[in-house]
Parts: sequence; C-alpha cells; structure tokens
Amino acid sequence: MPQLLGVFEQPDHIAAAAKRLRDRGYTDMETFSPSPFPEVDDAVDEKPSGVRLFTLIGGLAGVCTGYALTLWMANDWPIMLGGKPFSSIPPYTIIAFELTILFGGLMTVLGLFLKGGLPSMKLHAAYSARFSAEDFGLVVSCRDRDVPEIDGLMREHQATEVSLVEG
Amino acid sequence: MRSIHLTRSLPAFLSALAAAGLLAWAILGESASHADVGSTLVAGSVCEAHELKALAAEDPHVSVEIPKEFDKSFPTREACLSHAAAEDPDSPGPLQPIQFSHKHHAGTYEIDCQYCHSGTDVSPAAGVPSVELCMGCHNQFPKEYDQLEGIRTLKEHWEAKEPIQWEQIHRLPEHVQFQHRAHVRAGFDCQRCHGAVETMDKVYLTEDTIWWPWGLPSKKLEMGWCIDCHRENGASQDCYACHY
Amino acid sequence: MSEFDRREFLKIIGVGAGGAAASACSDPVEKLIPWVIQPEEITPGLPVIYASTCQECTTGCGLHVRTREARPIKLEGNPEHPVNRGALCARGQASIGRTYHPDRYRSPVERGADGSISALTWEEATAKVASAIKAAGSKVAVLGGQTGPTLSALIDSWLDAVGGGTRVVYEPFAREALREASTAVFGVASEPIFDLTDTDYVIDFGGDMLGTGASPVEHSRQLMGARDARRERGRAARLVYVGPRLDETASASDEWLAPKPGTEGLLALGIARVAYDAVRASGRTPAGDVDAIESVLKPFGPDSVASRTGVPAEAIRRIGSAMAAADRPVALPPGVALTSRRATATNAAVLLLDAVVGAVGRAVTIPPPSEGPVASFRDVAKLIDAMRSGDVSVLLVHDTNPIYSLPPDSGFAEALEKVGLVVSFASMPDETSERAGLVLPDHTTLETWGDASPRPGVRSLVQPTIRPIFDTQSLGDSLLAIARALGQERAAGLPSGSFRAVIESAWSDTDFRAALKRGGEFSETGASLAPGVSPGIARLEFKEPTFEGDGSFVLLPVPSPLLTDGRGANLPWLQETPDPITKIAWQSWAEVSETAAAELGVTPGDVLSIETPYGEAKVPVWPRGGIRDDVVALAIGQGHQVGRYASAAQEGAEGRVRGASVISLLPSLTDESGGRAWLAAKARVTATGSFQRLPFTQGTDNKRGRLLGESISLVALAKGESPWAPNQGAFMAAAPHGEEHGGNGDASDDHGGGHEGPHEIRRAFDPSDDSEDGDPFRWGMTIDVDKCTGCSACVVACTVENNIPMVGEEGVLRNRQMSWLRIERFVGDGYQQLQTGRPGPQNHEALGDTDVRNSPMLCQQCGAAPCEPVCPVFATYHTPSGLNGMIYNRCIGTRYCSNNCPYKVRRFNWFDYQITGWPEPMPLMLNPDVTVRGQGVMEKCTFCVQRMQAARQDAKSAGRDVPEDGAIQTACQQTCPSGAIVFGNLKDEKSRVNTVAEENAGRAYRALHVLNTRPAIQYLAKVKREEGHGTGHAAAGPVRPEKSA
Amino acid sequence: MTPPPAESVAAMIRPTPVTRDSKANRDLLRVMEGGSLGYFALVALAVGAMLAAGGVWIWQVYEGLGIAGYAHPVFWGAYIVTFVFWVGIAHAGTLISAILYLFRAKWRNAINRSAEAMTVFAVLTAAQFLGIHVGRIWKSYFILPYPNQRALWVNFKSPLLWDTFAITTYATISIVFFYVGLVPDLAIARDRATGWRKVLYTILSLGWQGTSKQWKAHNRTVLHLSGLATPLVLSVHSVVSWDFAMSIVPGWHATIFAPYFVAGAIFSGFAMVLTMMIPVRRIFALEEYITDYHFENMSRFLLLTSIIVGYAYAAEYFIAWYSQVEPEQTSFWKRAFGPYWISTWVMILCNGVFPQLLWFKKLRTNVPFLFVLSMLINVGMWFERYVIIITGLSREYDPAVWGIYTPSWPELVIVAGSFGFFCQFFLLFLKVFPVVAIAEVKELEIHAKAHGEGH
Repeated sequence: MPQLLGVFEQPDHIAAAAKRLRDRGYTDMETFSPSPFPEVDDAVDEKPSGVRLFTLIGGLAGVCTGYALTLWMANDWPIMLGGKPFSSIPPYTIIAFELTILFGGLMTVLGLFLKGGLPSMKLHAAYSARFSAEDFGLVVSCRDRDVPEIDGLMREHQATEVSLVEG
Repeated sequence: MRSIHLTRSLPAFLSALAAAGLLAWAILGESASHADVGSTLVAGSVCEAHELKALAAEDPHVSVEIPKEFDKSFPTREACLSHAAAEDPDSPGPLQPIQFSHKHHAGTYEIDCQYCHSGTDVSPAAGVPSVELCMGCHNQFPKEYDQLEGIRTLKEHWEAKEPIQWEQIHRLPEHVQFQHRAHVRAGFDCQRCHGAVETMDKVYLTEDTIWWPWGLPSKKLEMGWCIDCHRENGASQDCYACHY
Repeated sequence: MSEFDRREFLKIIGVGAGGAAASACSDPVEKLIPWVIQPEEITPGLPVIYASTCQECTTGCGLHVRTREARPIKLEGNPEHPVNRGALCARGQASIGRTYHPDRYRSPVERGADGSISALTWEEATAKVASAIKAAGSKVAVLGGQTGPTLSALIDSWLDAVGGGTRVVYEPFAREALREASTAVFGVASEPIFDLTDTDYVIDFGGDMLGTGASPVEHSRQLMGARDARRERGRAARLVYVGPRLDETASASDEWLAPKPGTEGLLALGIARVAYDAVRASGRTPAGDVDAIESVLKPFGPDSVASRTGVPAEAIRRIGSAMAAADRPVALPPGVALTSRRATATNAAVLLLDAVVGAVGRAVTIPPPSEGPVASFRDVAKLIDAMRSGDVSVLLVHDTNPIYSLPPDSGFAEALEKVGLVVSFASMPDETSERAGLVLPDHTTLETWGDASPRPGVRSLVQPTIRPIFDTQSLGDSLLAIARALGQERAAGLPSGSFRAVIESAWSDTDFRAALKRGGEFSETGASLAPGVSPGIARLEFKEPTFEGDGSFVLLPVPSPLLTDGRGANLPWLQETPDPITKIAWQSWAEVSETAAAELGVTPGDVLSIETPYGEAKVPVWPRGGIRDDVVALAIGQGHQVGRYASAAQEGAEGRVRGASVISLLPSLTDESGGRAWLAAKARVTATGSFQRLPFTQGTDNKRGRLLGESISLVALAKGESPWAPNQGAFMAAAPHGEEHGGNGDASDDHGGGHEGPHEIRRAFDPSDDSEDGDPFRWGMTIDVDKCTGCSACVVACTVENNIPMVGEEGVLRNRQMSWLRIERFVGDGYQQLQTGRPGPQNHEALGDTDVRNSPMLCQQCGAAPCEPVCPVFATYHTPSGLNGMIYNRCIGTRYCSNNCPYKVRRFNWFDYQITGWPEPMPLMLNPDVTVRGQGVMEKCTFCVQRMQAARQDAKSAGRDVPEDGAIQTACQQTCPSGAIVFGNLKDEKSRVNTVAEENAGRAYRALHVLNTRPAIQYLAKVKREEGHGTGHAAAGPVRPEKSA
Repeated sequence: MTPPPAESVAAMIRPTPVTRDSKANRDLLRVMEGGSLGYFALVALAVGAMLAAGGVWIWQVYEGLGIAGYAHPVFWGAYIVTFVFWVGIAHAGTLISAILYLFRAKWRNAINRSAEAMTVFAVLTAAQFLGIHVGRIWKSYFILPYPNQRALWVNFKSPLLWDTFAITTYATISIVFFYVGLVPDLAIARDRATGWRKVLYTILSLGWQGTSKQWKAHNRTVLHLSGLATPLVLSVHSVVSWDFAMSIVPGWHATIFAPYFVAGAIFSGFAMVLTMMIPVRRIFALEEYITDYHFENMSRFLLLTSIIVGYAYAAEYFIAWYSQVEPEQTSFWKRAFGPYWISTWVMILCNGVFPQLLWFKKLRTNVPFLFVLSMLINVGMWFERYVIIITGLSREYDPAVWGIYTPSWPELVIVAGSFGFFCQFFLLFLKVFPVVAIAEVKELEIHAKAHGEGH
C-alpha cells in the first residue's frame, strides 16, 4: 500500500491540504511539523488529547494521599506537642497540597507518554531531518490508483514536492 | 586432659562407640560375649564412665572397663552432659568463660532466677551473681566436681579474686533506660524477654519478631518490639519512660 | 550515641573489690563483670548513700555521697548536719571532681635534680623520706593546711616521735584578726560564731557572708529564713552591707554603704556609739567594762566618723538607733578582702558593736579556745626564716600550696631552694608539689578517713566511699609508715594500726557505726561562753590603716566565691561556672568604677596594667557601677601555672598562666597582731592599649523592663494584688513599685504592653491543662528571686548530676557553655536601650544601689511550648506528666527548637564534648542514670527526670502509686543553700510548690508569660524592703543616658 | 479503476533533495559544539570550588558543627541563609516558563529554557544545605515518613517537614517540566548530531517526530504542568518563609512573610537569569534570539518585584514601630543600627534603592548596566536572608543571652562551593542541551514568514 509524502512550507497550507484529503476520505494520514501548530494538529484529528484526565486523576489521588497520610500517622501514635490537636487540618493541608501537585504532575507526564505514543523505538519511514528544520510533512496511505489524485491535491495546496515513500 | 578432650567431642565419641559395638557384634557374633581386650572400652573420666555404663546397659555385648577412680556418682551424668553442651561451639550463642548451663541450674534443679540475679525486683538492673554467690553452693559440693573444667575455672577466679567476664547477650543501646523492677512488679516472666533460659545449656538471644500492619518486622529488643508489648499491656508509651 | 557511656559502670563493677580500674576501663563494652564479693548494701542499679564531710574549705559541711556500684557520682548535703542542713555550695558540689581528676598522681614520684620524674613504689618512697628524716634529726618541719582534729593530733605526735621538729598550720584565708580581736574584746582567743537565725537586723562589715564568708551555706539559710517575705507582716530581718564593692551579700542587702576601704571599723564604732547612747537611754547596760567601752567610743561621734569614712552621718545615726532598737541584731566582721593592716582593730570594733547592742550570747557566741595548733601567719614567717638560714633540711607539705598563695615578697620560693628535701603530699600537681623532691600522693576526701569539728558540739566524720583509684595513700597512713620505717623505738610512741584505727580510737567515746551512718555527732548544745567586754580593748588604737605604694587606687584582693584561695582553679566545673557578680568564666578581670574607666579611657576587655611596689599584672578590665572610684578589685584564684584546667593547658598552651594572680601584687605584711594583711597595697593603674575578649556569659544586666527578674516594693506587696496577673500581659512589667519607681510605669506606657498592650492574654493559668488528664502529675517549680543570692551552687549541682560537659574558654567566648541552668543577673527594671554599632557588655550598677535580681533561668517546661511543634521528628515533645521532653537519640539537630525557645535554655552539642572533653578517669563520675549526649544533638533541663522515674518506681515498690510530695528533689533544689527553689506536683493542691506560691501570690509571676507559653515555673519577685534606700538605680529612673560603644 | 500511468509514478520517484536546515537550528545548535579554553577553565574553577566545599563538609561531619561560627543563641547561620537564597533563585525559572506561559507572553521563549535549567540546578543546590546544616546528617532520614520498625512517624506540624515536602515536590516538577520542554529540541539535535551525541539524543528524544498526536499531547502537558507549577512556585517559597514566620522570634513572626519572600524570590531569580544570560548571549552571539527586548522585559519585572520587596521592608519597620512591642522594636532597631547594620544597608540599597534606576528606559536597555545591577541584586538578596535570620536570632526575648554570630571560614568555603556546584551544572547544560527553546523560537519565525508572504 503506497504512502505519499507531501512537503509544505507553511502550516496553513498543510492544514488545508490535510482537511481536504480527509474530506475526500483519506483518513490514514500523519503530519510532521517542526513546531507546535494547533491548526495542523486539528486538521488531522480535532479530538482533544486525553492528557487532562491523567492530570485530574493524579491530583485527586495526591490530595487524598496527603490527608490520609498525615491524619493516620498523627493518630497512629499520638504525641502531644505544644498543646495542639493531634489532627490539625491546616498544617496537613500544606502536605496535601504538595502531594496534589506532585502526583498531578507525574501523572500528566504519563499521559504525554501514552497519548503521544512516546517513547517510540523507530521513526516513520517518511520522517527526515527537514521536518525538524522548517518543512512540514504530510504522509497519506492510499491505494495505488489514488496516487495521482492525492498528488494533485497536495500540489494544489502548494506542496513544494510530493513523493512516494519507499518501503 | 584426655578426659576433657573426649568429653568435649562427646557426640563423636558416642557414635564411635556405637560403631565399634556393631562391628564387634557382626564379626564375632555370639563369641563377642568373651571379647578380647582390644575391643574393651576404657573410661578416662567420670563423665566417660557415665557414658560407657549407659552404653553397656543398652548393649550387653560391649565390654567396658571402668577404672576404680572413675567409678563415681559425681559429677552426675546430667552435670556432665550440660557441661559438655554449654561449651558446644555449634550451638547458638557465644561461648562463655565458664561452661555454665542455665538448663542445669534453672531447669534441672529449678533454682529461682532471682536467687542468682538478685535485685531484679527492686532495681533497674538485673544483678549478675558474684563469684562469692556461686561458691556459696559449689563449696559444699563433693571434690569430684572439680573434674569439670567449668568448676575449676570458677574456683580459679575465686582464688585469684578475679571477677568473671561474662559475655553479654541481652543488650540494649546506651540511650535506653530499662527498669527491670517495673516489669517484674507487673508480673512478667523473665522468659517474656529472655526466652526459655531454663531450657538452654548455653544461653542465646531467642528469635521473637512482631510484624507491623505495614509489613515490617521488629526483632526482639528493638524499639518496635518493646512498643508492641507496651501497647498490648497498656503500659506507658511516653518516650521518657525509656529515654532520658 | 557515644562509646563511653553509663554502661562503663557495669564494666567496672568488679573494681569495687578487684581494684583494677585501669585494666577494666579498656574492656569491650559487651562484657558483664560482676563482683567477686558483693557488699551487702550494694544492689547494682541502685544508689547507695554514705555520710561524710566536705573538706573543700574549713567550714566542714556534712556530705551525703551518692554512689552507684561503689563509685561516688554526686555529692549532696547531709540534711542532718547542723552546719549545712542538706545544702551544699558550688565548691562542695564540684569537689567530687578531685577524685576523678586526670591530673592526679598515679603513684609516688621522685623528682631528680635535673627535674626528671620517676615513679616509685610506696616502700621506696617511704624509705627515702625516712632516711632523710633520720639524717635531718630535728631539722624537720611540717607545713600544712587546717586538718581534722584527729589527723592534726597524729601529726603532732608523729613529729615528737620522729625526733621533734616544727609544725606550721597555714591557711591563706585564716581569720587570725578575728581571733585576736576576740582576745582583745572578750579575753577569749577563739573565733566567734555568728548565728543569724531569727535575727531582725544584720549588718555585715564587708564579710560577704553569703558568698565568701566563714560559712556561706549556713548563713544564707539562716538569713533567708529570717527575712522570708512571708514574715513581712511581722519583722523580717533587714540586711545592711558595708563594703567598697557590690558583691553577693551587697546584692542581697537592703542598704549598702561604701566607706573608704579600711575604715569599716571606724564606721562600726560610730554606729556603736549611737547605739550605745540609745541602749543606755533605754536603761540597759552592755555586759563588761563599761568605762572601757565609753573610752573607746568617745572620739567616734557620727559627724567625725562621717567625715573619716565618707558615710553620711544621717545613715550612721539611723542604723545605730535601729541596731539598738532591734530585737535580735547582729554585726558581722570583715572578710579577707578587707583585712587591712589594722584588721584586728576593725574586727574588735565590730565585736564591740555586737557587745553594745547585746548580741553577744545570743546571735554571737564565743566558743572556748580550741586546743591544737591554729593557723598563724607569724609562724609561717618564722618558718621561712628558718628555711632561709638552712635550719630546715626536710620540709613536709600537705593540704596547702604556699608557692601560689604566699606573696613572692615573702621569699618562700627562694627559701624553699635551701631546703634539703621537700616532700609534698598533694594528690594532684600544684605549684608547690612541682618543686618537691618527693611526692607521696594523698587520697582524696572520698577515698580517705578523717574527721572535722567545725564548732563545739559538732563533730563529723569523713569516710571513704570508693577504693583508691590510683596507687595513693592517705596522709595519716603515710606518716605512720614513715615512722615505722624509722624503726620500732621511734614508732613506739605512735598508734600501731592504720589511720582508720586511729580515727576509730579517737571516736571510741561514741557509737562509731551510728556516727558513720549519721555522718558524725551533732549536739547543738556546744559549750560556748558569753563574756562581757574586757578592758583589754582599750589597748587597741582605732584609726585608718596605711597602704604601701603610691598608686591612686586601693588594690582590693577579692576572694573568688568559686575558686576560693585558688584551690578550686583546677576544677573545670568551677572554672566554667560564671562568677556570680561579673558572669565571667575561665579568666581574670580587673574591676574599676565606670568613672575611673572613663578617666583611663578603657572599655570592657581593654587590658590594664596594675602595678604595685611588689609586682605588675596585666588584666582585662571590667568597668562597673557597683564599686568605689578609688578601688581596683581583682579576684583571687586565677593565675596558676600548673594544672590542666588551672593553667592555660586547656587551651593547648602547656605551662602558660591562665589569668593573673593578685597575690603576686601583694606585700607580705601583717596587721597589728601578726595576722596576714591582704588590703595593704595601693596600685598604679594604666591602660596598656591592648585588648582581650573576656569570656562573658551574660552581655547585659539591663532586662529592658521585660518580664524576667522582677522586684516588688513592700508598698505594692501590701496592696496584695499581683501586678503580673495573667490578664495583664505585657513585655514591660506593669509598674510594680508604686509612685517612687514610677519610671517603670512610664516605661511600660512608652514601650508597649502596659494594660492595653497588644499581647493581652485573657486565659487564666490552670496547670491541669498542661498534662494528660489521666496523669497524676504536672511537674512545676517555684523559684524565689528574693532568696537567690546567685551563689551558683545549683549550676554546678546540675552539671554534675546531668553529665554536662565543659567547653573551655574558647567555648565560652562563643557562648557555647552547656549548662542547663544559668543565673541571670539583672540590675533594676531596665529600659529600652537603643544602642548603635556593636556595644560591649553593659553594666547598670550604681553605688548604693542594691536592686540586683538574681533569677535562675532553666527550661520552663512550658505547657504550650514553642519548641515542641517545630521539631520535625518528635525529638522534643510534651510528656503526659507535663514535662517538655527531649529525646537525644531521636534528635537530628535542626536546632529549630532552640530558635523558637524564648528563654534560650536549650544547648547544642557542637562537638563530641563527652569523648574529647573527658579524659580518664573523669568518665567514671558520669551519672549512669543520664544518657551521655553525643555530637550534634540538642539537650536541656529535664527537671532531673531520672530522679522522678526512680522515685516513681520506688513509690510503686512501696505500694504507693505516686511518690509523696518532697520525695523528688531536683539537683538544683537539693543543693540551694537559701532554699529558693521548690519543686513538686502542680496538680496536688497541698504540695509545697503550690502552697509556697499561694502564700506569696502577691509576688508570683511567670517569665515572659505574655508569649502564652504557659511556663511550669513560677518566680517570686524580689522584695524591696527599704524604700528610698538600696534603690539608687530606680531613683535614676528607667531612662538613663545611653552607654553605647 | 485503472492503475496510474507508469510514467507519472516514475516521475514521482526521485531522490529527495538535500534538506536546507533552518537558521535557528544552525545558530542554536552551534552553541553546543566544541568548547573554548576559557570554558574549561570555568568548569575547572566550578568543580574545584565544589570539591573544596565537599572536603570541608566531610571534615564538619567528622568534627562536628562547631567548626561553623554558630554562637548561642544564633543556632541558624550561613547554611540556612544560603539555602533560602538558592530556593529563591530557583523561582524565576518556573515563573518564566509557567506563569508567562499561562499569560501567553511569547517573549519568554528566548529565555525559558535556561531559566528552567537554573531552576533545576538551584533547587538541587538548595537541597544540599538541608543536609549540611543538621547536626546528625547520618540520622537525617528520620525526617522522612517512611515505614519503620519503631512504629514512630514524623511531625507534620513542623514547618521543616512542610519544607521537605515542598522542596522535593518542587525539584521533581521542575525537572519534569524542564525535560518535557526539551524533548522536541532533543529531536532536532538528534537529527543533526553524530557520534555519542547521536546516541544520547536518540535515547533522550524518545523518538519524537513532531506528529500531530505528539504535539497535541505535548501542548496539553505543558499547559497542565504550567497550571500545576504556578501555585507550586508560590507555595514553595511561602513554605520556606513559614520556617521563620511560624516561630515566635521577633522579626520572624510576621504575616507579611509569605508574599514578601515570594516577591523576593522572583526578584533574585530574574537577577540570576540576567547574570547568567548576559555573558552567554555575548559569548555565543545569540543577540538575534535573546534581544534587548527580552532583557528590558525582565528588568521591568525586576523593577516591579524590587518595589514589592522595598515595600515589605518599609512595612516591617512600620509595624515594628506601630506595634509598640518592645522586643520587636529593639530587634528592628538593632537590625538597622546594631551589630549587623552593614548587612542591612547593603540589603536595602541593593534590593530597594538601586533597582529604582530601571525607571529609565536608557538603563533598562543598557546591557552592561543590567549585568552589574543583577550582580548587586544577587548580593543584596543573600544579605536579605542573612539579615532576617541572624539579626532575628541574635536579639531575642531574653536580653541576658543575646549573642553575636560571625560566619567561620569553613562555612564560607561551603557557601562558595555551592556556587561552584550550581555553575558546573549550568556550564554542562550549555554544552549538552539547546540553550534556547528552538522549536518555540521557530514557531514565531515560521509565523512571521507566513505573514511576511502577505496572508
């Protein structure tokens, strides 16, 4: 199954191209961009990334752990200190807060890995150093006979070049 | 010295005897009844004598010879065995300067712990008996007991007015102030912490580990182990109870 | 924690019988070494207490030696002993260290001509002395300090036995002038005994009776009992002090007069004259020769005396009539510092005053002359001549250190060269023993037998409480051995047994065992005389003393309350304890008045050169208000060259002198009757321009009006309501002294607080809030600032009881001293003082001002302790009994607790003091009940929790579930001579700690209570009895001119 | 359906032309190449300082804290001062990356990378001092709430424990944040590097290739981390300030402390960024990326925070006077005119007065001036902590035991060593990681290009 790689120089061009191709039913596509451009990413798939959920779960876990830890430990062996109550919420809130941040942050990174498909062992065959320079790449898989149409569409959207990806 | 040496390797010695006995029986069959001198076993000490008698008793074919001077009832067989066991390097616990057997004293003769370790009920420290105290009894015992190395060492110390340097087995860190009297008063057996000393020839630190809910062990004489017992019995959990 | 620990005791229990300390110390810790023969009375783990007698000075206080496993670990006063009644002074507390001192001679030693040291056996040593004595014939002399009667008698008979020879008793601080005076006034050659019990008017003519007097412990107890604030409704004693310097007694006095040094006698006569007239007017007649009295008193009218002494005539009249009117007045004679060349006359004048006001036979009793030799400076002079002229070929020195304590001018050092053989019996090296050809080291008090008879009716015993640590022998036994070595015929005259036998035979008239148990034989009904004034008094002439030298300053040699005549200098516990007045440790200082300092242009620490015709000394200066402008005062005791702690060896400078010795500046002069005159030189004082930082432990005596060392006037006290009630929180004490000290009121209004202060606290104080409900205890303390004289006995007691290390001079220079208990000394209420820059130490004393508050500061065991919540690991916490616990082995050393402690009573182990600071065999005196702290942990006062735990166990064993009140005594409380400290259970209404506080509710306050720390310690404010007098400071008001550096 | 004409397919199969790299890549990757003699001299200096400090520290552990200048009652000294100082420095990084990110302040792109790096290194440096200052480092694990056989936990009421949690959290989060931002640039480096760097970057870049999924997740992650880091950065220095504010020491016990410390932290952090970036920009000729415009924005921040800090100083004195509490008054009087007056005036001048010059645009844009000023501010901020801690402790409630503390030379060596410790990491960072966030810089470039073409 051939893959066509279109190279673009501007984000809105590739975005438009991607959109157009998807309308024509070519859904199996991937983009490479040197910098973050939401329009490009959304053109491929406008569903928001699921990272937010990870952060939420992490944060909640953190705050619970924080209060549970402090309250339990303070009462497992209650020791009098300066006439203060054993379960004194205000100081424990600080611990809970810090743990919220900690767990939330770590979970977020986990989200990045899972949702971003990282770490990935091998790079895409079509990927090349130019895409970490200034060029944008759009890879589309299609049936042989659709090649000319896609080629045409890409050039239509000012693809500087279109080529077949080997292997 | 030979007797001492033999006694020290008592287990080996006994198995050798048994082997010899079987061999004799196999070869000579009935004729073993009038066995020749070669297979006669000669006791080198009272303790050996005890063992040989025992052997002869259970196997009439073994011929044993007990020289007159060793044909005595003291030291008793129990004494010999305990004495031997107390210096068995393979059994747990450190070797003490004297082959003293708690089993023999506290177990067999049921001497109360506090007879020797006096003051436990009135003092924070459990006293270690003075040489004088040991001699108090051992002076009255028949001379034959001197065949035991331990007894001789004891008497040497007594002559030289030299204190005996025992190896400490139950040892708390420097920053722990333990009150024996409090625990004795509360009616705890010594065994609660010291293990069944009356069954040990050579005293050692017995294994007693408690497990915390979070899956960590606390070994005997570690703080957690003390705390656990204190909680169980509603004793003080004030740090000042032990640390000051 | 540290390797060297309380287990050290178990390790060497055997020593009690085995006598192998040295070897045992090197055993690994894991060894258990029991006794060979276990003494009846000893149960390992429990203390055994033996009664004995303190030999640190000649007062002869009774001791309770607390031993563990046959090893003394603490000295306590013997409650049955009539002299000290259970209390003990700082010196007595520290004297336990002599036995464990690292400097001690390990065995007899011989010093070769080339100064080489070689150890001897006792046989050799004894033989050498014997042969020397044989050769010397009667050219033998014994020079020694005051000893117990039995030993003294033995020495005499020994001298006869070995072929005659001279014996000289020498005590640097002997009160010969007093004896002579008593001879002159009463015709009885003995030292009068002064009993302040129930006195109502006391005047001390420079004796510093509470600090360095004849019997400070006893006098503190008696005086403080007599002037207890609770008796103010009745007639509590007034204390008037006469002397050039604000010392301990002056600080405690109600009125302080500072006449020209040496004219105290004249002042006494002036007062006596006024009193005499009043007495006669009231129809009484003093006992004795009235004509003699009148003839003596005639020339001393108040006005002439006023002009001669510089004391206002009004004061003389007032005091004179007050003495006459008083029910039980007493006047005390001057002490060492004021023994001028007319000391006999001065003492006589004071005794005369006593006779005039009828104190003799009541507060003052004259014991019959004591048999046996008495200290005499004249004899010392004779001996020196004899030595110089080669009439002494063998000199035996015991219990004294003449090379240090005799002025160089006396020529003793040179004369010593002429002596063939000098034998010293010192137990540790001192300047004299360093020059001895032979040293036969004596036992220490704790190792030897002996006895003492402080006064008629009181005989007390010294008994050994530990096997000799080193190869030493008691003086008595050494003498007997020497005599025997000389051959039978000589020894025949002497007792045959050991010295112990000698003691027993001397006590054969009593039940020896009973005496041993009690510590001696005490019958208060000692034979004493109440003679009238004898005509002999007329022989004395009363006029101003003369001084040597042309300096403009009178050189005042002050006995140190800690180092005495220098014998305490090698005890680190005393060196590290700050001087009660100046709060300086480990060093010498020169006191001059601030005006004088200003003229000299010096500030604290600038080194002065003090020059007399007899020598020069360079000493850093400590300018203060509480001293006459024409006086420079130096404390006796420092300036040693020998001794690990006495010299600068501690700082690594072997052989360098620590501080300066005032004795080297003094002439070898006598008063009119041959006693040693100390106050005899004038000094030329100049600034050298160099500077030496003084190891101060307290930077300022200005409490800035904060609620720390409070005082209250009788007026305010009579009003009844406490100015420090919890609902009046303020940093400034709300004007407690009524109008005449209104300054403080202003202060509180000016500087925050007052009644409408922002730190107002409405919560009343209830001790039961501060410990667990289930717990029967809330430990607390009541400290009476009015009773505290600042003597620092408690500080040393605490140090010894709790294994507190010494940090040495460098340590103190960085405020790193470890003492858990310090005595803060404040003058007046203070004021907000806004200096700029880096001001030096501050002093706010003033002549005539006795408003000095000595306020012991220790952990307040707060109910709401700021230190507790900030510790991340629970190393400090609140115990169920309301203590503020400190767990050393949990501490990781963040030191946050100390930052958060407003009282700053926490100490930190900056180094591993315990190991590095405790050379052998000192660790043997560690208290096994107190954990030894290692490097990097915090420590602080625990209210002697080890004693509580022990007492609670004992109570339980005895079937009670709580120890009864008083069963637990903290070390500081136990030793306090004036009974200022009361410890007990605050939850128990009837406990003394509560009752004392209630009875004194009017003056009870809690330090800095506005911080709402809820301290467990209640202070009782000092009482100002004499409005107008003794308040020179308050008169100046709180806003004094800035004294900023 | 018919297959495509063979020739058209053939026409498409041609070797891809050699890619022309972007200028940003070339310029910014060049920084990492080689290393001058001067560079290695600096490294040697930094490492040397650190080793010296390490030696002294080992000695201190062996001998005892006594070798430091502590004097009763001043039980906290130069170590805690330096701890707070470094924690403060750590704040600029997170602030620049997180807060400015949330505010969409694009100018941050030029400096956020190095700022984040500084954050990480500064936190690590600060953490050292928690260990250096305790009396028994070998027991300091007691402070962690780990399950143990003693059944004994820790005291969560102690500000020191809050500290422990805050610092560890902050270290973790800032490291994570730093790395996440780094990944795309590491990919850029990977595509161009050779030899060991190739291997290193291949591993570190996790196979990043800028696909839409990756960028989506990445944006989201950066957003959330910024959201979390912003309250964190504020909390951390508040907690540090509570170490003091929660106590009763006059001069410490103040409600103003948390905001006051946070402002101070940001202040010192920005100063440190300037101190580091000005030479870097000069040496590696990055004027094009780190422009005067960036520096001016930073100096605006300096001005703002300096005003806040100055206001805090003033407020402290006013409250001390207004409270009419004598110990407070005395404490603050001593601060300004007592033994430590020099430190105090250094602090007031460097932090409160000099930065006011930034009102002038001429000076804001004068780089050498900014460099000198930032240096002064660093000094001033160290002294601020010194003044607060030492003067507070040396003049407390009991006048009888006031004390004077002066740092001893071992302390100063260790303090100096901490700078070496920090700098060695920063120098290493210069050579191993892109000093500017290339991808983000490029984002702007590409936009510019697009709009340049008149859309």
